[in-house]
Amino acid sequence: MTKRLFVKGNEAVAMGALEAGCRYYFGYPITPQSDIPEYISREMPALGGEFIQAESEIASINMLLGASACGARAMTSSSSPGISLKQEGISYMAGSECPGLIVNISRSGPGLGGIDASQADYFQATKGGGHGGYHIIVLAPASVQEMYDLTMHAFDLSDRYRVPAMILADAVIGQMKEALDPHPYKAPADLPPKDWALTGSGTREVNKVVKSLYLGVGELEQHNLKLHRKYAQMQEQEVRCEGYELEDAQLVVTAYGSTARIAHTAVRIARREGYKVGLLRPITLFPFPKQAYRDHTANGQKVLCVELNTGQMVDDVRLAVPQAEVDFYGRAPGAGSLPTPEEIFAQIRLHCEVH
Amino acid sequence: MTKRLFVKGNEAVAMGALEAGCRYYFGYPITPQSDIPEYISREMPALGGEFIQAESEIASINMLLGASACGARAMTSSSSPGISLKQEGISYMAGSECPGLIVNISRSGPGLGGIDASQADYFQATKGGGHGGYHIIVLAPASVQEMYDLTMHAFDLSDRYRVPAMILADAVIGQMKEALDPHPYKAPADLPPKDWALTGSGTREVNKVVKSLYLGVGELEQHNLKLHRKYAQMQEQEVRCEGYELEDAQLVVTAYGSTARIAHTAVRIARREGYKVGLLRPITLFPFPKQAYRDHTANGQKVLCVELNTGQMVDDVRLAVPQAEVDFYGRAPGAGSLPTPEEIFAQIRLHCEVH
Amino acid sequence: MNHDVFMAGFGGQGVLLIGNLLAYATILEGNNASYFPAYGVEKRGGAANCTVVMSDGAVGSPVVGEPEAALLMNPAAMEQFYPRVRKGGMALLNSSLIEDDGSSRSDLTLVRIPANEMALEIGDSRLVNMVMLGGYVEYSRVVARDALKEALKEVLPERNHRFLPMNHNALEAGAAFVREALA
Amino acid sequence: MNHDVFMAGFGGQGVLLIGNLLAYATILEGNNASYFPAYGVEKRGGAANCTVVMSDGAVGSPVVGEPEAALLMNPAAMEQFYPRVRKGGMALLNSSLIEDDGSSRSDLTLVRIPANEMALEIGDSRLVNMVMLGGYVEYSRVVARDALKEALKEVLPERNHRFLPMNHNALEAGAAFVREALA
Amino acid sequence: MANRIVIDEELCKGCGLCAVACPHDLIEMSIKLNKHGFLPAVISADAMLRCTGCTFCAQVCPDVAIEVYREKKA
Amino acid sequence: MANRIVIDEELCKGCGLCAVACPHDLIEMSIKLNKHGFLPAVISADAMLRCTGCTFCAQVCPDVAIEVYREKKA
Amino acid sequence: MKTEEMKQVFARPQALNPVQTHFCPGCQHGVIHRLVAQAMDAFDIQGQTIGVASVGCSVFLYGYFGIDVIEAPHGRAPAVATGAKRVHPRRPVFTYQGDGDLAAIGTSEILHTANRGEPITVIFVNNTTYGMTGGQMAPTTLPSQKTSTSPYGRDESKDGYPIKMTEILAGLEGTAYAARVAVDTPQRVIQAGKAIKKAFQTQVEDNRFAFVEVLSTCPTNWGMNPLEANARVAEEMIPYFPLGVFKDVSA
Amino acid sequence: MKTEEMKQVFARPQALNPVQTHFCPGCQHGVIHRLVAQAMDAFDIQGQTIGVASVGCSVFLYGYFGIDVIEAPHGRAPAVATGAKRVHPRRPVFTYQGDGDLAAIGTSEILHTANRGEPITVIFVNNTTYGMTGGQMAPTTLPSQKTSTSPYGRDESKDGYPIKMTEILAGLEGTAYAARVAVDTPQRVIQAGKAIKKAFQTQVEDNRFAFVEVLSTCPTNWGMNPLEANARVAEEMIPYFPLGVFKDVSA
Ligand SMILES: Cc1ncc(C[n+]2csc(CCOP(=O)(O)OP(=O)(O)O)c2C)c(N)n1
Ligand SMILES: Cc1ncc(C[n+]2csc(CCOP(=O)(O)OP(=O)(O)O)c2C)c(N)n1
Ligand code: SF4
Ligand code: SF4
Ligand code: SF4
Ligand code: SF4
Ligand code: SF4
Ligand code: SF4
Ligand SMILES: [Mg+2]
Ligand SMILES: [Mg+2]
Repeated sequence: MTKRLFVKGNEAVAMGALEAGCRYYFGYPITPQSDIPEYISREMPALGGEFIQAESEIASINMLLGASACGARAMTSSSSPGISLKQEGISYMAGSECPGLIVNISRSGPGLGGIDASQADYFQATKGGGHGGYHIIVLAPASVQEMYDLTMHAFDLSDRYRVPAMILADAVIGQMKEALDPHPYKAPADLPPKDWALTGSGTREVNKVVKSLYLGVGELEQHNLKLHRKYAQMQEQEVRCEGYELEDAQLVVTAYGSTARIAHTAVRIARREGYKVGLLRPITLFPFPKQAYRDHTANGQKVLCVELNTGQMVDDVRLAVPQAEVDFYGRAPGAGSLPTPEEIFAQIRLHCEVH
Repeated sequence: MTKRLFVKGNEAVAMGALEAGCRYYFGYPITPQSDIPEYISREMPALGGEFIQAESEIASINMLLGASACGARAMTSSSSPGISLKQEGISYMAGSECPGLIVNISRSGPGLGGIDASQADYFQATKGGGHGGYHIIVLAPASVQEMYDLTMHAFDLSDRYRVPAMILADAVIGQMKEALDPHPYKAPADLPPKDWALTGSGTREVNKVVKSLYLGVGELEQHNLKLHRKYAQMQEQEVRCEGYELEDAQLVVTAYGSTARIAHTAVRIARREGYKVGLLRPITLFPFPKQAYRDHTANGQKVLCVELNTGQMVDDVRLAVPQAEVDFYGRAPGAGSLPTPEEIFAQIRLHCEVH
Repeated sequence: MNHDVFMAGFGGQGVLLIGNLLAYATILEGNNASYFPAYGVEKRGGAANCTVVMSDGAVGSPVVGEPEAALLMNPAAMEQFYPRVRKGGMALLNSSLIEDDGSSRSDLTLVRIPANEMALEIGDSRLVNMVMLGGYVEYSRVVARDALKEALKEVLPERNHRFLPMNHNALEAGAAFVREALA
Repeated sequence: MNHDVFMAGFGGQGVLLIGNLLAYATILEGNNASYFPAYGVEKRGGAANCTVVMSDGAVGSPVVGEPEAALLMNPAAMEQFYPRVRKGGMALLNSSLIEDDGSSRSDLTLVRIPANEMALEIGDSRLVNMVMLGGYVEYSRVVARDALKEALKEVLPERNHRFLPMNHNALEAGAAFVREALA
Repeated sequence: MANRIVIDEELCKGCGLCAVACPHDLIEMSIKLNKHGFLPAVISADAMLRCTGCTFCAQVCPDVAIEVYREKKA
Repeated sequence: MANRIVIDEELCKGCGLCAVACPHDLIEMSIKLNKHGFLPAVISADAMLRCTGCTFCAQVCPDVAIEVYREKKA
Repeated sequence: MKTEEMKQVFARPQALNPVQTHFCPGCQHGVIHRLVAQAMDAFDIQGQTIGVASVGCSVFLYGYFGIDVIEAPHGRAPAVATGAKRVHPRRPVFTYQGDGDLAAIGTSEILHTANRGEPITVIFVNNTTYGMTGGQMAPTTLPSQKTSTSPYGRDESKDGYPIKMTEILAGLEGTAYAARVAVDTPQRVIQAGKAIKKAFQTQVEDNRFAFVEVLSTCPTNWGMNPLEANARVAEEMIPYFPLGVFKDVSA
Repeated sequence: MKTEEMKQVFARPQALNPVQTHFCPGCQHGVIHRLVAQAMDAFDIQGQTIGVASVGCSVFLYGYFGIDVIEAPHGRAPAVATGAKRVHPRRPVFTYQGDGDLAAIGTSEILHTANRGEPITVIFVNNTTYGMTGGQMAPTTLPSQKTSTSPYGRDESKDGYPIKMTEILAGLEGTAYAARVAVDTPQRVIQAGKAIKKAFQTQVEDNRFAFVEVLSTCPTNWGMNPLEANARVAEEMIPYFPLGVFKDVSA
């Protein structure tokens, strides 16, 4: 067994990325994610890769596009305002089917807001904050270990589908330290070769083009339908979530990332007090684990969705299970608005008693 | 009666804005909206206002922020990729409660995509494409006249709530020409004074600050809750939609903007053929006319949502009426994918027969 | 009153201008009309087409899948759009450039008009579009030719008003041709 | 085993370091722990606090509303966080700086430890944090002091290993003080 | 001198830049539309005799529609 | 000469820049923490007598903690 | 005499596909494309080169050059090229950008890419307007020039001054070669060809950043015929945008 | 002698609120704030001035100056200021920006604002690092300087060269005044005060664009005490970033 390390969530992302063979990092400083570029700037030279501190978030995402188009595993990371600036670039990457990893260690907004944790970028991440109706893969780690594991997984998914992937975490998961088992990366045997990637046309007959412009009648529609078929396929094959104490639960608490961690303790408290409550934690936010909600509300269970925002994922829950009673408990993000386990437990009690 | 003019949708936006007293325009060229800056660059000098062709979309939105913070009616316009670039700025405007008009004459994507009409920016517009979980007012004109009228209305709403407003149209509504009754602007008598606007502190004791940074414990949460109270108030007071042949309709077709125009003809055809079908057209996309859907599906009516995308507004419809049967017909945007009335009529027939 | 017409041709043939004129004239007569152009990324040359929808009520869709009438000004337009004309509708073909005799369809009113030759005869090859428009209006009666002439006056810059008579002649010639063809 | 502790003080008092140490030591012993710091925009000075949650199972929330134990190192921390300690829990107050005698609550175990004086006595005023940590571990028994020492060796850069004995002394002194206080 | 230019009339867009560039004024614009609707550049057999093969016409042609040949030196 | 500087000990963050800037080395750092936890700059009464009122200390003070006074010219 | 028996002294370059472009008649994007292709031929690098297309009338690069191409978002070609170059440090990478693209929205990217000394070649086509979107005012639009968004002529006091990118970039330490050329006369075309070749050489042989600004026409949006447009280059553009090599560290 | 009876020769400026700043000990943002306040006092414009804060350690402008303030997104202060100035053409408007803000993410905005000759004043604080976010490499970071993202020292060959904004902006026609100053000695502070005053004068009296770069310290992120940090300005920064007035059209 390799030694368990004790590292920050942000560092785990960086370690996972390097372990997964990412050799190109492009980023711009912003709290609370700067540990990622800092870690990578230290480690990358020895690995022979490239670390560029770009002049802006926009330059970063476009460097990523360029590196990705050339077939490299590459990444960028930022936090909410910086991610907003990348929306055009993300849309281009989605449109030109460039894989690549975008990390959002989300902070509170809108605007400059604050540097505390927030889950208010859920819509932006999952619905396509950029123009054009694309989607990207969105993974929501809830532990330092998952920061590492899901970063690797994100590269695999992204390469497999040629769809950009995002790690969506926040200041809690990014700044906390926990044990990490840094197991080695194994590439899935069935990853398709990147035969579309640019290398200089060499002696090939046909030059390779990475682009998102489609002007001929019907071309762009077909292209969009192709993208949407990939999304549907991911919905079939790539959904991940985790359950805790769900077997006999009458109330299903649901939350992702940092709030899932907090809710986990709240459920533990509630179980101790005899409440029949469990936790359903989506790990993939896009594709969204709709079926799991259907399964766990099939017998009239109620759902309580907890978010560190004013209500975003709850829409996807409601769309997944329109027949179920779905309630919401949220805190608008900002300094001091992280809910405590006790607070969520109080909500659980309320929902178990009232309903 | 003033003379009916025959103008482009884009020009009507420009005319409406100038008529509503907008004297500051900041923008960057992009098809299919460049008629707006072109019109304004011709007319503004005589009105003593300022037209700036900025170096980028990002500069434009930030000039808008600056002008708005100083109390001016001001605007920017662009199309999808350019609107993506403005997301950080829009989030800042939302966070610092700066009113102002953003026009999106949307085109097909993702990425560079094409210049044909698209409704695939619905999520971006209504859910907050930028970070931080804010909302902006989103109005969806469906005629040249509405391009004029709703532009004026957008300024009023934006000033009233100190929430940025967007006109969300597309290449169809922007490029088509129709009759326009250019009635004069009347400011609502009860518009609140802009006493928050910066003027140079003068002899005031306290300086005025327009900002979105809130670091104290609880401050940002309170600020966010305040913003959400405004959204709730708009939901109460500012919802607009239009019905057509809804009285005895058993199938409610719903669509906004360009597709609503097309659906209108489809419904006319269907009525001619004896189908009991009507059209519900949201005019405000945020706030969304939830109640209208509830009212018109109260007796088991079915809904068919038509969009020039792969399904966005339909989510809001489903969230509004979870008990109703809501179907979707969409075309992925691109050259040649604008649906025809005949095509939508075929869908209507299908839904009336099958269900 | 509900009418719609589709027009297509080369970039330089003035298709967009007559679409504009028709819609504007309709409005001048107190009815409603929409004009919707197809526009491309290319600035010069290429294809041009537009749709005009006219109604005494509200204009619904500014685009139509199967137009009631079509003005087709060159072979490319013919090939692409002729099949889409509504059953029972009407097609006006510029026979100066379109060799296809339209016989593939018998379910519509077909008029083949040698618009280029007629235009040249009137005095300017650029009047092809006016000839075609005159013909369409004669067929559809959707607007009075006087409304078209008024619209033309408003649309043309003052300095070009000396060309008005020639344009009127083209409208009339087109109308006369169609009148005769349908007689 | 499920424990959680909250620590707060001045920026310079080494609160974050002992939080790290405690969590790391827990992990070295094969259990799980999370360390969650509060971090501000200011680089120097200001307040610092962190939460450590320890468990032999999965660590749930890295934040706690009502910590089981609190290490409060200055008056500001006392004022803000003393009321939040869980009923039946424990508070370790640095009595060198905190005048408040903690008598406002009788529902928890309270130890007042003159950590600054003790640290100076051991030889370095900066050892306050180690004194406090030693005390907490003695109370909670959540990790062995040896694990702490091992963790410390890993955390301190090689060149500072000469300070290890002093740190050990501080841990032991804190532990002894609490042992006595609770005896 | 036996030099020669070859104008690809279907590539030519009739801009006339070559005609202006030719130091000997050898190129004219056709009065017959090509299949793209342009009036292409042409050179008469007569004019060709005076061509120096200087390549100026080809240098300025935006559509790379002109090739230039010179007599091989013996 | 009777010139005078006034150091606001609560604004001072003890950076020491003033001490370095004073051409006559008149300013020292206190050994007593102020309420923000800094060791502020101080000037002894003795040193004050040698102050030229040149304002150098104040010029470089990042915290604008120093005021300088000169004797009014008669 | 048959051409086969003659010596071809001017031929379509290898790297330029034998297809008709979508450019308007007389648009000098065509000449500049040819010169770029010729430079690739000169170093026999067509098979290795990666082109980065920008958004503007030259967006269809991939249709005209027989090379691999990435289409960059508007203004971001230098950043995209940076990503590509870092992955393929031994492949020649170039961007081809208009003045709207490079000197307006892409200001930051070009400046920092040059400043990093990124070993790429940048071809900058300055036609004093936004060609593709219909002739709006560009950062390079000349004083008093009328465009669709400066209908009364560019007013320097409010719209700013035509920006001289070559001069700015020549001032950066990362830039190894910076030149401004025109293609309005055969002689200048030949000069321009040399500069473009040199800009590729700077990358291929010296592994450094090179920049060539080419003054170009947009007859369509200038409202001129190709000959008038071409004449304007010498009459109005060159006086404001002086030609020359502004930096050449190898010189 | 009581101070009341004396002549005060150095006082806190009127426009500077009597509060403690959040700046680290020895951070020269404090000195620069004071000089800006003094310039406002000099023209008696505190009551009219609109300040535009940037994102960086100086974001809390509104807490320190007794003036109206807009907080701009990172790098966009010049664009925000442009919007404000067009609305209030007779109000003095200034931005206060760090080197990360102005010379990295905000490159395009500052360049085009200067180029437009926007009549605002820009105070640019160059401390060769991103102070607020914890000392990452900035575009102005010196060769070989170690930062949290250049742990082995800035490598010009990959990271680029420290960028000289004053020189670049001085080259633009829109710029009326451009100077670089330092505040590491009393004499230079006085010089810097004059430059900042002149930069306000350029706006207030000549209605033109003015720019002052101030070399400043970041002891915290440089890992130095305030005195070492201050010494580094003369030892390392000034040799690379020469002081002086690079442009003054009124001169
Ligand atoms: C983000 C974004 N903004 C604007 C546009 C619209 N647009 C397309 S091309 C272009 C500019 C073209 O001008 P230039 O770069 O000078 O190239 P030219 O066509 O003149 O060769 C613009 C603004 C876009 N596609 N994306
Ligand atoms: C879009 C965006 N990107 C990044 C950040 C994070 N950020 C905050 S301040 C700052 C830079 C500060 O450096 P500088 O401008 O040099 O100012 P200093 O703190 O050194 O005075 C950065 C990158 C942000 N707030 N917004
Ligand atoms: S090669 Fe020279 S001489 Fe011959 S046609 Fe061309 S320009 Fe004229
Ligand atoms: S320059 Fe080329 S395109 Fe223009 S006329 Fe001559 S051959 Fe034709
Ligand atoms: S005013 Fe001059 S002499 Fe007096 S203390 Fe300050 S620096 Fe020294
Ligand atoms: S310069 Fe100012 S802050 Fe620094 S020690 Fe002197 S008085 Fe204190
Ligand atoms: S619009 Fe202008 S730049 Fe574009 S192809 Fe035509 S002439 Fe060339
Ligand atoms: S971090 Fe640096 S720039 Fe920021 S306040 Fe501290 S010393 Fe000043
Ligand atoms: Mg251009
Ligand atoms: Mg800085």
